[in-house]
Amino acid sequence: MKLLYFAWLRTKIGVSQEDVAPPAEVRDVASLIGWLQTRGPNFADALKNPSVVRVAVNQEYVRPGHPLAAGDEVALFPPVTGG
Amino acid sequence: MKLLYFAWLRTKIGVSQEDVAPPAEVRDVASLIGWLQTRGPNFADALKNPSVVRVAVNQEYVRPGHPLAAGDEVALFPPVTGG
Amino acid sequence: MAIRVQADDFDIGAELAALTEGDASIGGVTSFIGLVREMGSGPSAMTLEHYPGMTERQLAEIEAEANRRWPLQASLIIHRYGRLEPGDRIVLVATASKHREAAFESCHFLIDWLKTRAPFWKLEETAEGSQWVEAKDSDDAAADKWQQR
Amino acid sequence: MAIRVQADDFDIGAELAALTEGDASIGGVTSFIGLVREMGSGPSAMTLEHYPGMTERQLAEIEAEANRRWPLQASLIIHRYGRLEPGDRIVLVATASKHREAAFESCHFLIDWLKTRAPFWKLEETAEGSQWVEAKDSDDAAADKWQQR
Repeated sequence: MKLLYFAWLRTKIGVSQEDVAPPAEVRDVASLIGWLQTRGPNFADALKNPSVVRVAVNQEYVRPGHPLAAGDEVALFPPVTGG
Repeated sequence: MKLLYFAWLRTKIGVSQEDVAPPAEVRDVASLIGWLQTRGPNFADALKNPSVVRVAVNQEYVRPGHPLAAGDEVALFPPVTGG
Repeated sequence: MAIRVQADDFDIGAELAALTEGDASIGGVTSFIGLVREMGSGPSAMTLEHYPGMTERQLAEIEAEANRRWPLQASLIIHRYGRLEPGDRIVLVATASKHREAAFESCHFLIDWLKTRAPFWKLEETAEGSQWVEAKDSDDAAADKWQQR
Repeated sequence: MAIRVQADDFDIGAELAALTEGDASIGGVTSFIGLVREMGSGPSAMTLEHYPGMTERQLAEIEAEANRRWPLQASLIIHRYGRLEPGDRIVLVATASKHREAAFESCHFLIDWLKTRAPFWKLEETAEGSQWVEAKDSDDAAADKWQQR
């Protein structure tokens, strides 16, 4: 699974992308975020308030209950501020 | 008093502008139109339906009751279709 | 604030760049370009007649009203007259503001009011000869919605 | 329909002329240009980060939605990324239609939806260092009004 981080999520976590193999109990977006929070203080800090984290799976916006598959591209980022 | 005609009012009347000295009873826009209607079949035809005639006095839109003075510039034209 | 009534075409890029030049408080520019549409059967050119003097005065009044209603950093109206062909530009209306809502609403207001107040008349060249375009009720309705605010 | 995501600036006049080129059924073009605003105390540049791939996909979806909702002859979204300074153009949105109402509404819709859906993030250079711009509730409210239609 490919993870991408943008904007302040990227700067807080300290990497822009990585390949991960989450444990089997990570079946949806919400449980992915729960697992990521345990991966270190940088992750815990960046993801401490999941309600301000937007998630896209394969470049489409999804909700926390969205199921995940091994080959997915999952992006985490704050609310957008372009335009 | 200077009179100006535009668009189909101009083509029906056959002149684009003229200087006139209406009789003393012509005191407002409505009575001016009434007097103009008597000036010939071209005027009678062009002004037969005053409700579709727009009037500007000194380049500002006015209503039929608007009073007139000798030096006024009075324009008669159909509803505008620019833009 | 600027008004221009002219026979010549205008350069959209240059006009919009000049509108915001030197004012970095502007966050958004909305513009509307009106074009001569090809009507029904084949190309039909038109001639735009106007009332010199009153045109400029009415456009300036409409622009002043927009500036009273919205906080604008800049505004521009250019309207052409004379003979125009399908695809030719007729009018450019542009407004610049700190925020996009003001730019959108004021630009929309300007073109709606211009359509019912600026003394221009279109004479279309049709297969049956020249014909004066009739005013549209939809234009009155569009202008009226700004009265109710 | 066209989408472009690029670091380079764009030529408004050329883009808008190309949009209507060869289609004389177009009566009106509405466009919106977003600019980098100078904030509070003095000039502040910014860097726009985006999500390559998803950006193009989201912009294309937004544009397709506008084309479903309004009868458009043409539409265009150009959005820049990278470092930009006050007064620089960020975004151009333009829609062309037979009638001006459709052009105005669809252009307004595009920029409102883009503001809450296109994956761009602004990093501002301030006197206290770089700072990520926070999303505005007013942008959500502006986008929401198109949901209620």
